[in-house]
Amino acid sequence: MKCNILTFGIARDIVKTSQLELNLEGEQTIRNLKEKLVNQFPEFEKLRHYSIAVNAEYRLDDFILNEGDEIAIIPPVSGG
Amino acid sequence: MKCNILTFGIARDIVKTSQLELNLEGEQTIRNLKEKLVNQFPEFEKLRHYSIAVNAEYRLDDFILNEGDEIAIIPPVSGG
Amino acid sequence: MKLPSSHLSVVGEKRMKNNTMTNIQIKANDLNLDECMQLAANDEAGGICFFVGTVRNQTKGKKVVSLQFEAYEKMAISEMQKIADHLIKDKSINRVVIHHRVGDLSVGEIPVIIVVAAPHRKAAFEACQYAIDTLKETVPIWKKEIFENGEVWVSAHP
Amino acid sequence: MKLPSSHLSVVGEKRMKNNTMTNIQIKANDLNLDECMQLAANDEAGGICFFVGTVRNQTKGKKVVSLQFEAYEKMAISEMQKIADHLIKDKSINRVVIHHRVGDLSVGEIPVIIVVAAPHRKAAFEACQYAIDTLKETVPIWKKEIFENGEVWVSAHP
Repeated sequence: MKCNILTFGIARDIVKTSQLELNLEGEQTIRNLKEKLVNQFPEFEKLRHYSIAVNAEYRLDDFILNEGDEIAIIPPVSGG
Repeated sequence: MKCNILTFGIARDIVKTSQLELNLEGEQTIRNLKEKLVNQFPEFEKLRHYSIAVNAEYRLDDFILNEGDEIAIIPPVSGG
Repeated sequence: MKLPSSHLSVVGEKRMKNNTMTNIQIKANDLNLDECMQLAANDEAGGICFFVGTVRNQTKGKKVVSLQFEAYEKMAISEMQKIADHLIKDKSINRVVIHHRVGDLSVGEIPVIIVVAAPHRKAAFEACQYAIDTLKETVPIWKKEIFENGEVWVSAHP
Repeated sequence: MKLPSSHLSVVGEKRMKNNTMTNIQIKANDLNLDECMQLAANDEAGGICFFVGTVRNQTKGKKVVSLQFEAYEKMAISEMQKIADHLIKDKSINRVVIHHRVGDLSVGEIPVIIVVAAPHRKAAFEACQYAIDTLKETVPIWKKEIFENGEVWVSAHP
């Protein structure tokens, strides 16, 4: 499954693109995705935290990703 | 001592003038003034409460009035 | 009943302390949000809290036609100034603006605007709430509610 | 560094729920106090509380030149709508307006306006404070502080 992942703020600076492409094989959870991200971009481990949103909703690590989902990396927010 | 007393809100409705004249003899406190007011206008006893301001400051019952003071009857306030 | 004008003569005049940290006004015409914002804004502020009172259309189920506000102007200014000074002195607040209307107000009109600016928002919220709570207890301003079939001085009786 | 425009295309567009009790917007141009007031005002309101964020001139003693705000627009709108809906549902609140800026802001400019209208003021204050506290925790908007000699994504690192 090919994933397009939106990136914002410092996450975009880390991956150096606003739309990251990742290839994931078999059934994938957010936990798997985060492992892949950290392997490829160790800088993510230095963040205070980060979340994954699927179709514009925060989702927990056990959430299963589906083909066509809009996935986004959400680094610590700082609006207001 | 002749006192001019400013009245506002319901106090003005009770005394039917915005500047009440009262004659007070000898040393006078706010307590004396309030007694005179209630004698002359028993309606004041029906109010939730009322205060006397002297020269635009709230003063307690023992406060001694002086010639030339600006005295005001302050019924329950309801600004805002 | 007409309001007496004898001791309301300075309504509408602008009062300001020498310092520019507070701005206290009683006005006979519309209050202005943007004017209050400009008086409160400053480069050290991170959070600005406004309280804006508006005239409600009913009180305990009775339809309100309008409200009449009157002030013991000199003392009202001085009591509002005390509130502002207390906040400036005791809390981490850098601006306090209090503007109060007098005269006849219809439903939806604005009797009061209070603005508190602070480096951090928590202090601004607390101070703004303190200001309106205290204003309603101490500032010599009175309102009469005009109903379709009568009128009453608010809070006068138990 | 330039912000990518790919997923910021709907900035400035107005979003409104079918009901008129909430109004949530992300805007690329100046936020407007009077517009927010008009969206919040209603005849049942007795107290309206505003939170207005402003860009401070310093952070921990370092002089701030400007702030750059960006949003994951679709999700930011949906998270702000959740805040507003929660308030409308759970509390005695009759209007919630949340407008947030994106783009480059200078010192003194306004990143956010939150307005809560309620029949009684205590609920308005509490709800407004809840809204800004929650916005800062959940809404996917990010700001970068631009200093004279560097820049930093706020809150990104421990």
